[in-house]
Amino acid sequence: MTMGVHEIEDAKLIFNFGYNGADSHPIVQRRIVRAKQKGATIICADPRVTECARIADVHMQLKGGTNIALVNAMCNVVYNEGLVDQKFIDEKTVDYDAFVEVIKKYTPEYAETICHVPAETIRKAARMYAKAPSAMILYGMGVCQFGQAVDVVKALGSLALMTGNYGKPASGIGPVRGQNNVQGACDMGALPNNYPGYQNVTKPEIQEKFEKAWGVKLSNKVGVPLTHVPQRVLEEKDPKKQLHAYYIFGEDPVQSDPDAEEVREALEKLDFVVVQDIFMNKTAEFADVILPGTSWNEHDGVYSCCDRGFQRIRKVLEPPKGVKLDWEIICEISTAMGYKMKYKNTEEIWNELIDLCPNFAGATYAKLEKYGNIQWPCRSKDDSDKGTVVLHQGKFANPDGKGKFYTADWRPPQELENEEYPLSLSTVREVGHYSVRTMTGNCRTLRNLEDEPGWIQMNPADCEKLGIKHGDLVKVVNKRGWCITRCNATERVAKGATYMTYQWWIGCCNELTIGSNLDPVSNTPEYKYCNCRVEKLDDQAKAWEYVNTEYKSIRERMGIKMVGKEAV
Amino acid sequence: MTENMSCYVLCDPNKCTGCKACELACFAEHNKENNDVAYTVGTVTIPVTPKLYLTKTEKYCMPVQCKHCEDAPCLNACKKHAIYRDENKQVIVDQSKCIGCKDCVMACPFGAISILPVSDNGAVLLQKDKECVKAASKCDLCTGIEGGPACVRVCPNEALRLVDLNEEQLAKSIATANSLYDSRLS
Amino acid sequence: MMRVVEIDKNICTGCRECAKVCPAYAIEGEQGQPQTINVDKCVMCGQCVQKCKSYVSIVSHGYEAYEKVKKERGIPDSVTEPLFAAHNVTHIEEVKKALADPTKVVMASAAPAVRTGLAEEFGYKLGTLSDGKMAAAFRALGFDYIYDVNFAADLTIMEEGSELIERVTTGKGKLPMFTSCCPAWVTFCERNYPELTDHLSSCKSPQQMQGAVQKTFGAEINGLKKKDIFNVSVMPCTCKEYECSREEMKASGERDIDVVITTRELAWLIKDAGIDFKKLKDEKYDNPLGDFTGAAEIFGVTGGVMEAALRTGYELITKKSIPAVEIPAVRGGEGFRSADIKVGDLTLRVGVVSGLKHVVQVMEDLKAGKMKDYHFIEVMTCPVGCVSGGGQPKLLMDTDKELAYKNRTGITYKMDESLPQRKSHDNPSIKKIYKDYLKAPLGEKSHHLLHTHYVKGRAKTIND
Amino acid sequence: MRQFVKGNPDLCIGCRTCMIGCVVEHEGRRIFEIDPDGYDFNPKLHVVKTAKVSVPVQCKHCENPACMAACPVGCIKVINDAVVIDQKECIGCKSCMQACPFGVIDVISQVGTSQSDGSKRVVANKCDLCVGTGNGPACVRVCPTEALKLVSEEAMQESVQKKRVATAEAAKAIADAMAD
Repeated sequence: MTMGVHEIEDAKLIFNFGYNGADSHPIVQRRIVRAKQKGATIICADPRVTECARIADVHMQLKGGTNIALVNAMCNVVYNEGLVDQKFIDEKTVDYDAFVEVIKKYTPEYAETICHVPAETIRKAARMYAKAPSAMILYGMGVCQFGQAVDVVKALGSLALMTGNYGKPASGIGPVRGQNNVQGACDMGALPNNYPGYQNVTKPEIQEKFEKAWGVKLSNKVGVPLTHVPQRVLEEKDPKKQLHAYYIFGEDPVQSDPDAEEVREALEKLDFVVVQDIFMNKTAEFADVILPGTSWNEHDGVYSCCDRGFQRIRKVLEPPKGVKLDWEIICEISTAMGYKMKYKNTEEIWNELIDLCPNFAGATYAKLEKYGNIQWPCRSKDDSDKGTVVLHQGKFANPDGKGKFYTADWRPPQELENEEYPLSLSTVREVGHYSVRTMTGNCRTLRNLEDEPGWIQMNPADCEKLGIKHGDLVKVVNKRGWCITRCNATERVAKGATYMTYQWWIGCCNELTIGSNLDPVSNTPEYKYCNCRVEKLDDQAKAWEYVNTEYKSIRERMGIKMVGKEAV
Repeated sequence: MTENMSCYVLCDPNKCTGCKACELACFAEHNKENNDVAYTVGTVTIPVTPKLYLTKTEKYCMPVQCKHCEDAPCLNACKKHAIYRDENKQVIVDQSKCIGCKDCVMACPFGAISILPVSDNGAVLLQKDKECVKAASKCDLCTGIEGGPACVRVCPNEALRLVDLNEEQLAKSIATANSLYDSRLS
Repeated sequence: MMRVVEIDKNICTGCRECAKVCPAYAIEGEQGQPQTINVDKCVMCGQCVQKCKSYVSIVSHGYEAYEKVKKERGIPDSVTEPLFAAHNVTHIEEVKKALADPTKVVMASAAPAVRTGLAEEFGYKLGTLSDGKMAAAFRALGFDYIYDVNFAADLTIMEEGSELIERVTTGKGKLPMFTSCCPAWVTFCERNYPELTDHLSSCKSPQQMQGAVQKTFGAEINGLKKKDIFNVSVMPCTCKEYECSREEMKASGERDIDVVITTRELAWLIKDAGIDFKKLKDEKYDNPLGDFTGAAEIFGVTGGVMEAALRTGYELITKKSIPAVEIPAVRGGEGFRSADIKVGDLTLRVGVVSGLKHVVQVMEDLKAGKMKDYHFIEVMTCPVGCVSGGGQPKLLMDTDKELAYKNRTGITYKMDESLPQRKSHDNPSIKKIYKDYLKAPLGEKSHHLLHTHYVKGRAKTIND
Repeated sequence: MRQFVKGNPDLCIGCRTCMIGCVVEHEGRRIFEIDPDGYDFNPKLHVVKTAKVSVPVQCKHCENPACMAACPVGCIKVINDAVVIDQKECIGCKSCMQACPFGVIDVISQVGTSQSDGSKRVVANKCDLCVGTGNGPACVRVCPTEALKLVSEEAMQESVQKKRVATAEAAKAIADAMAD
């Protein structure tokens, strides 16, 4: 994020694109609501009537998988109506002309044929955005989880560039990232191509720095992205390149990765699987070794917020007997494998990290303690460096200091609706359950709110056509797989589109999603678009029996104690 | 031409002194039949429950009462259908159906409704638990009462006026037409 | 200081409608702010009490406020009617206490106008006569003697008529002579025209005459000690409570009238005792101090005292029967009217003032020497006399006022017509009291019991 | 006038924290400690989502409650000025549910109870304004967006009074315009 999350409240205009804060991050949505209460204009682009769409001044209910056409059209309006910040473009950006060449084609009328958003609505939104004294773009997985994702991010960035919406308060562009501390994982270097602090593994001077610090030889090769794992297990013929062991830490790829069948196959085939987690989950069922970890309130550490803000977390509960802290486990494994890794506490680890990462260098424990939250870059240990709320002030963080325009032509999603599978399926979030259900499915009150087998959101007209009612169990199927879930008939979704959340064991939509259409840059799969068919289940009682039996059997397999009504 | 519109009583705060004669008269007129309220104060056996509410600001005052909105938010908000529009387009509360849910009070942008005790036969009606029955109380333009709105009749300063916009609009438009005619030569 | 009429600051909306009806310009305050009564100006007529519509409201004051105000004002729990910012101080509890006290002999006497309004408080039509029901109500309430101020009204005519004749025929005393039965007027005159108080008749008001007679003659004929007698007077008037408390009003040695309540408070008393007024059968007043003539009854309306005085005066002067008992020339409504009445060889020029505001011009003219032809002037503070008094039933809607005044006045004259005697000197009990006790009008006993003097410039406070 | 909790759809984000807050308040902390299925999860308010609104709906605490009038056993009572169902006395007849025009009464089965035939007791359930807890309505306290407000009689009157003053001001403007 180029801004701070707290700045959302002060925004004059929020352009919320493919981001459903109310379900993903209620605490961020609260800021959006407050901004609205304080008079902010809200533009929302989302195929569903989300909570944000509901309070938006303009809601562009676009068809799924057409993001870039819509963004290009907005840029087109801004360009054609002379709403650009020419001074900003001239002084602070590059590649404007090439960008304009692409967007010229995307008149609102043309975009309407792709996005199904009325041309006038696009114009209205574009004018509002461009004319606002300052405007902030927030986007979420509705942008990122497509085969064409990074292009859209760049296009949104270009929209902000052409209107000069960078480097000032409550402006810029903000990916409101999916999971808590996903930013921290990236900051820490849990990426195939980076050391901590976004320092590339292929750069010799970086390699040298880390070799010196750690006293070992390091590889200059980029690692395997998570989403390439099944392919590298199942399809790689070269045994040297083939993956044989898999250490999975706080993830449940069987549940969360697309095309679950393929993931399961890969896990079966792997020689050795280690899972480190706090509760049993579907991936752990394939593990050769399970290492019980500690949960968020059983250890100390630092989390990074999506706005680059470091925050300390502190232990409030003693972990159960025999459970080791995550960093202790890593140290012990490392030591056993021949590299003596030893730390006294998390502060020691943190100090090593910030000393190796110039952008984090100033964020000491002492300062985190003092200020509560420090947004990187924070380069000086001096008390006066409290971090950076707004990025790209004065000049851009690129080597030439310029903002780079870029957009691309629209590419449709890989798998479209057809006669056999006439509906589109997109994965979404629901409030209360987080990502996979490893944590929230074990929280009793949240399980009381929502439990297996989940829901498929459908337009009432589609339900009527299929003869299904709200609450009925239905079978959702496509060529990759199927699952059983409940029908949620709601006006909030458009005809022809369906939506499911991906944490449910029974109503598991990742049985259907596509694993093969990854964004070429981010390697993120196209979770937001595949086709499907919804089938009516005539024998509801039998379907319920299936759901209950299946649920019981999974829980039994995972060793979850059966009590109360389920024990009967 | 606009729809046939409902009438309402409007006060001129420049004339109103805030004496509450309107409130008292409103109460008296509406409680003659069911609560034996006669001419004098001594015949009143129940709390005074008016259907218009004297409101004072720092500089002036006036009774606030129902505008008999054409798209009445109170009527739209009432889940019990206790608020209806009569044949004269007046918005009326059927107190016998009201359950006192207060939705109409919240919906009314004018503050023209209060929830007040309901009386019959000279006594406040009680519920099972001895709490008094309460219902939305708002201007009904003295529908069915001889002489029209009591508030208008009793105001000592002639501050209240029954507004019939149908007639006033017509009169205004004719006056406008006449002035256009008069000014055509100049 | 005695409180008679008050405005409750917490309830007053500051509409100043009361100020419009106050004849004494005694109500002070900014528009929109709570008003106060300037006690140095107030004549306690209670017209503000009649006018005030600013009631204790569950909407603006809350549910508890009503009971609280009721308690503060000493109003019985049984009262359910609305309470207003302007109100008169009630003495109903003292009456209840006296009635409950076995050592007290409680005598009731009500003014003529009371019976024209009382029934309205029980749902009757405006101006329904309830003379007999009222007597029955007093009895049901436990009063020991049911007398009537109407008796004293006849007595007033005897004394005041004689005084007039004396002033006119002997030149003793100032002319024109003004009536003195309206205490608000008397107070107003004392305050604002101290140099003219000699024009006031020296007669006490009927209420005070009644009180003095009840505690003297009344004690004598009934074999009672005057200290045991408790006189309750029921009046259409709020100022009467003040009148009875004046220092001069202790002719009997005790306070002649112990407590005054208004017509409205009598209605409270009846309701409080659980008496079903509608079911009461007409009853008679006790003799002899409850006997009266039509002349007494018309005291309740403007011009009534004048008419009654003329009926008796005519016959006392001419020793002949008056040709027409009814004298329409002196009847009428609010304002000042005058008439020349032939009384034998004499032509009496009389004036009638109704509504205290109208007296100012008369008094100014008097000061300027322009009223020399006038012999006798009646002054009533309230709009159409006592039937419109401050203690009468209060109308919920002032649009009914005209009808109420008309009907109460109408029923007064109707009652006069219906009575066997219509001239005060024909009242047998009046004849008896003069024969047995007072001897003669303007005699020594009369002078002591029935006449008073005035305090020039009774100005600064109500209860000095 | 009775107080009640009012949801504001402009602020509500549909997160249902209020529902959990409600259950925790009524069941106590034990729900985190006992057998997950040994307690009732019966929120006394429900978040409703339609195309236009997201907002929790709950009892209005009517002045003349239709539910109370409809209850044949008198188990709906006014306690501390809140309309409360005494679930111990409720016979589960559903009359109140039918009578309520707002759909804010549920009929729920109670864990740990049984009838003579062994089946669980089924009783009416609705918002009781958390009477007796001394903390005020839990839903109001836990809402992250402050979308729920306890509307007190005073607040209600204040709001009505504000509207009345505004109405008076408008009338003044009309009168002034007509006087010109």
